[in-house]
Amino acid sequence: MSKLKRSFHQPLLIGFVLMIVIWYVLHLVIATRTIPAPVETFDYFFRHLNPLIIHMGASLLRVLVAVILALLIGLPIGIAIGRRKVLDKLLSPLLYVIYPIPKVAFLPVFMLLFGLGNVSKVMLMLFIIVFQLMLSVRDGVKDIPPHYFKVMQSFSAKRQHQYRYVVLPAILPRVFSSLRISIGISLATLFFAENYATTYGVGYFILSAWMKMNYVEMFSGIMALSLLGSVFFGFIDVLEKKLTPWL
Amino acid sequence: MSKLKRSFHQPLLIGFVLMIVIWYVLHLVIATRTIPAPVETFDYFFRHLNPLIIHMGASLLRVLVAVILALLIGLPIGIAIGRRKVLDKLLSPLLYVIYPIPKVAFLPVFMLLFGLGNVSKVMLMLFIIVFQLMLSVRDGVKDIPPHYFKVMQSFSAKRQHQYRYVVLPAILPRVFSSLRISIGISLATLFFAENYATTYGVGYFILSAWMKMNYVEMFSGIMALSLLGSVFFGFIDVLEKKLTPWL
Amino acid sequence: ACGSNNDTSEEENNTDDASENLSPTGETITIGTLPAEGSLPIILALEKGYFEDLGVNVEIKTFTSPNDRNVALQAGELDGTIGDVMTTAAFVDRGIALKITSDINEDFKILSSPDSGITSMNELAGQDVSLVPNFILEYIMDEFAAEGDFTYTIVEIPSFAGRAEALLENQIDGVIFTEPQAGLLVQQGAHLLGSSKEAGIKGGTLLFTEETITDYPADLTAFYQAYNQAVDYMNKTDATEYSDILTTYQFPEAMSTYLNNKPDPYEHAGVIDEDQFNRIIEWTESKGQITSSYTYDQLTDFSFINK
Amino acid sequence: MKPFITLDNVTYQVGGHVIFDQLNMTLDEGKIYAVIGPSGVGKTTLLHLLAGFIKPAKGHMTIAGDEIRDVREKTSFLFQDLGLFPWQTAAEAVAMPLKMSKDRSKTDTDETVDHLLSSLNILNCKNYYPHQLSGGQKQRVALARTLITQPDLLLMDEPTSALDAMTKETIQQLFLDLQSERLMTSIFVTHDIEEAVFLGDDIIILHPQGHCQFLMNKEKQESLSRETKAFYDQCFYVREQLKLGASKA
Amino acid sequence: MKPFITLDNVTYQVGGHVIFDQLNMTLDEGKIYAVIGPSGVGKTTLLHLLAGFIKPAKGHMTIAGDEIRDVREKTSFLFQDLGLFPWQTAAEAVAMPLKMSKDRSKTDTDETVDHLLSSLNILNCKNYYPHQLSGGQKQRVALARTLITQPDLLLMDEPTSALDAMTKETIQQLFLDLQSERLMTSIFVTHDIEEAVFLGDDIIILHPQGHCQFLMNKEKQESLSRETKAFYDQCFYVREQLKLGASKA
Ligand SMILES: Nc1ncnc2c1ncn2[C@@H]1O[C@H](COP(=O)(O)OP(=O)(O)OP(=O)(O)O)[C@@H](O)[C@H]1O
Ligand SMILES: Nc1ncnc2c1ncn2[C@@H]1O[C@H](COP(=O)(O)OP(=O)(O)OP(=O)(O)O)[C@@H](O)[C@H]1O
Ligand SMILES: [Mg+2]
Ligand SMILES: [Mg+2]
Repeated sequence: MSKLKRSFHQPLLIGFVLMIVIWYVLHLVIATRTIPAPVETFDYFFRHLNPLIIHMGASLLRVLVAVILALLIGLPIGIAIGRRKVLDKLLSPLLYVIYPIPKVAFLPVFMLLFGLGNVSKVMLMLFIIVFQLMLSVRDGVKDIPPHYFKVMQSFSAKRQHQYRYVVLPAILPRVFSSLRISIGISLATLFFAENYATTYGVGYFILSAWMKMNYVEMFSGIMALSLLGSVFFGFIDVLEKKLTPWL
Repeated sequence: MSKLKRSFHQPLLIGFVLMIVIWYVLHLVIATRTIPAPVETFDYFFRHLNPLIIHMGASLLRVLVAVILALLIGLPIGIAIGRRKVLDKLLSPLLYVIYPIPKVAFLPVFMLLFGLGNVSKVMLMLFIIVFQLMLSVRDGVKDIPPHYFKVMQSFSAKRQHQYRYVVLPAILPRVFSSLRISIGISLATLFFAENYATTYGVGYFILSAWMKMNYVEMFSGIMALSLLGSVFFGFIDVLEKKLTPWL
Repeated sequence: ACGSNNDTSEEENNTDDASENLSPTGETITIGTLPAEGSLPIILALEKGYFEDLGVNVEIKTFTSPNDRNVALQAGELDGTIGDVMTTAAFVDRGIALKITSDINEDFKILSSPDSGITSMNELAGQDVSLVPNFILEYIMDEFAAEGDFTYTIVEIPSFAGRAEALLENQIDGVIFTEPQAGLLVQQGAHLLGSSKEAGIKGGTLLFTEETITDYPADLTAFYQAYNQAVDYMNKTDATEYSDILTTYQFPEAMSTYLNNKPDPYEHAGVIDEDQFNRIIEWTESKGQITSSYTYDQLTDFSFINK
Repeated sequence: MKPFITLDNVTYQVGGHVIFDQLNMTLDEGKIYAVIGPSGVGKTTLLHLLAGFIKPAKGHMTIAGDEIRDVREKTSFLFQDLGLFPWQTAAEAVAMPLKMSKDRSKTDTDETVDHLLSSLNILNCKNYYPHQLSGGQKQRVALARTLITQPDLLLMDEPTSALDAMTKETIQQLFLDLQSERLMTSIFVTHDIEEAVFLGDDIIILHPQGHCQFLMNKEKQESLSRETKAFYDQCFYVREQLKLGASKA
Repeated sequence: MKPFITLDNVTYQVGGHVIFDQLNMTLDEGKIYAVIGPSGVGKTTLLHLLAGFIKPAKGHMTIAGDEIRDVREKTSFLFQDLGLFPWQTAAEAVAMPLKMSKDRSKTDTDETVDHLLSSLNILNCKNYYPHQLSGGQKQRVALARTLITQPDLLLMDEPTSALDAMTKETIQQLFLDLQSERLMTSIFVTHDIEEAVFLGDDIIILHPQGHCQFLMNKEKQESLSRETKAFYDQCFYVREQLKLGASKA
């Protein structure tokens, strides 16, 4: 556990220190009110730690639910498309057509179908990340050396065994990679998902600070978001190390 | 060329037909003004083909420039991080911290630095996609069997040769895969990049239709965007087939 | 006298008196607009060439949300914009020197959702009203609430379309919108409960940076001349005649109809009276948007419209 | 002995390159066949045809009377390039076919695996991933994975190419033991003429242009000892036949 | 002959497993060394140490008087698992070392490549990607890639394991021709005792626990013919030594 902890916290620290350095340099060089000083922001951050933690919790939950749902939906569909030529021929073009559509434009539809509450926010995020996940998983499955399937065929392996012994382990590194991207996107998406009918969430916090033109507040929100992201990413790095021991 | 053309147009057609079917079903089932009938939208689309083509052209150019810049920046940095342990230790955490930040929140800084014109729009898109590209490329480079580098080492290959003969071809499929994602994201991002100080671009078109609550117009904009996306994707598919003949 | 004053357009307003002996510099003045009724005179003055005729070089940057406009203003990309008193105060409070130079033609409507059964303002008591807090929308709603002595719940939905759809789908009870959206919503079954104009609430303004005001006074005077010409043009002309301009600036088609059926005419650029101004400033301060109070003189300069 | 496998006018080509042109062959049940021939002649391809991985362009192939349509459950295959998965340790790789085929208890599976690994002398590597194994260890892991189930047809593509002389002999013996325990037909490719003579009941020489020659392995029928003159005479004979084929081509 | 390579008390271990414990060795310039030994004993590891891919935990290693610090430019290596890149055709793979080392003209490069491919009898596969090549063809492509430059030290890990007897002999001859043309020292691993005896000036037997034994290959000094009794006697002798080592372990 302590080893696990170490490998987890140290890079986080490096990331933050570097970010603060860059931030400070930008603050000095650009010298605009829209980039407040790091110290000032930290001060604000720690003085408002309490509400911020609640905001982070709310966002964390939303992102977590969206990501888990995206995995549950995107993984099997992506795998199916990658494995079966027919599905690839049919669904890949559909994905290509749907993928670039800005899902935010469907906010009205989401609101209509899922109300104004958490469901519609989660669904919005889900819709934003799930197609990306499908595409990555599909590409990952297509990259598996065909030879591996021949080996499984030689054991007359049933479909589920092919998935269990080849497809899943083979795409695992890819899944982690695209999980990082999905999480990054969903966190950035909070900015849109949490901008209606809620008063909780880091996205809301940043947005309302932005509208109030309170940049110190906005940057402490952004810090909170980064913190959330790094924790997610750190967790995924650890998980990846654990689950792909052969690499 | 005719073979090239065939492999290109057919799936596009499938994608569109499927999309229209789904759209029609949603239109019928949800029965809301916010999802207009496909026929009606097509009618509008073709009647307004002329302005739409100009909007598409403007967006195409912006996305193209952003994607090319993202490649020029993200590819070398991603490769460097993937190859050099020190850089990985230093920059990966920074990426983790920066990646989830909603770049749209920095619009003031972008406007300040790059004005209201195309430069700031392209920079915004660039900033949104470049980190994702770096992360994917990094992951791709890390996935290259270490054995390949030993082979190159056995030839006392210089750094540039390692890149030329191993790294680039090895990550090519990944680069295509994440190029698709980048393009998807930048197209969706047009929605935010083209909502100030411009009257051209599909993003602007959709957004202004949205504000006018003209859903037929909005959906024809979305159709234009999808069309743009599919053309991009189809092009990438063809390019991928050409450039990775060993797969 | 203005050297380049060779206009042969609308005679009636050809008040060539321009007390200053300065002529417009012709430097580009960048103005931010929103697809709202208040921007129309500026857009028409540009498109009809009134600015050019008077030798003022106006460039319009269109924004789809007030937020983006604010961002551009902070980035120093705009010399002036349409906005409101509280926005001006908030900017000044954050160290960006601006002044209100006139009002704008603007009318906010309070609407209730089709199935809510709410047909009068007071029925909004205790109901969910969607608006963007801290700005003019909340102020106007607060004024109505104070008038009717009721309270309401805010459901924050910044996106125009999100708010509109939430209303039409009865997910919220009330909403506050300007034209042209308000008219569209009424067409679709929303109930009209009140209008800021009728209630005499005025918060919308045109504002310019301090720099523009000191450096280009003649340009601003000419700007308002052209603005008023455009208002006259609008009052005289059937909107269908300039519908292509409306389309270019992404106004919905219903805008023409609205303009033609509008009971009262558009007004020349005018002032925000001091009383109204102070009420808004007080409200803004109570919302924590500004840290200190500002006086009428600090934030306004109506000298350019007093021809 | 009854015929187990028949090839009837089998034609196969890949990338415009005809590998077999009207190949005919009958193989008996329970026998061991050694396939030898120059590199690139199509030995691997022949095995893949028999396994059902690829389909002939023309002609018919039957195993136990049934047309080969798909991969048979009772055929086991050892790939020339092994096909070990980077994510499976030696023990996991060998246990996989057992886990897939039936519900054995875990301890039963573990015991069977351990037993086979130790007869192949690689029990000490059981928890190694492929990249931690030496070439010969990898080959033995792949071999164990092929042998762990009880097939009636065993197809092996150069099963001992990466093994030293001593290990090779151990494994040849293990193979002969298995062959006598189980009723199975085995076909293996080898480049080692002595191995072909030592193990094969019949030797199939594949010549270029898909011409194929059967040699009854007299030596094998008489004695299993490598130490006789007859054994080396037979090796010499096979060698001559190979050379002859090459020079004719 | 002067010493070219020296190993001085070299210790190497991987994953807690000691492979060499204080190994000492001196190899002369211009000679051919054959390394044999049981699977997993550390033959590949020894070659990797000599190539400079891995560093010993203790001890010193020099080549031509210089401590081995990194991979030397004039060392060529053939990997046991070949290490062909899926994205290079045979011709591209073989041309790569030439393209990297100097600015030859394209036609010059192409000619050199074609010539080598045809002496290895794989010119017909020059535009094939690895997955289109048979096992032995792949091995020959990798071999060609190793031989195309002009090294002073050639390290080859089982260069002929996937080749049939005839092809193997062709390549052995090619190798001897190259060796006499160039002044180079060659060390190769093989499981084929006859190959070791035929090619090696000296034979190095690696025994378990990293114990290593040098055999002067008398036969090689006397005659190159495989057809003599002395040749087979020598093979038999090497075999006995191998067995002895295995039984002692
Ligand atoms: N996809 C392909 N495209 C073109 N030619 C191919 C393809 N696959 C295999 N071949 C060719 O088919 C021939 C037979 O290959 P095969 O692997 O069966 O040979 P082999 O007898 O097993 O040789 P080895 O002893 O070297 O393993 C080879 O010449 C090879 O180049
Ligand atoms: N990363 C590793 N972790 C643990 N053990 C390893 C690792 N890499 C190699 N080994 C062990 O080192 C030993 C020597 O391996 P090496 O590849 O040198 O053997 P070899 O003599 O070439 O065998 P072969 O003839 O089978 O190729 C083997 O027993 C192998 O299991
Ligand atoms: Mg083969
Ligand atoms: Mg080895």
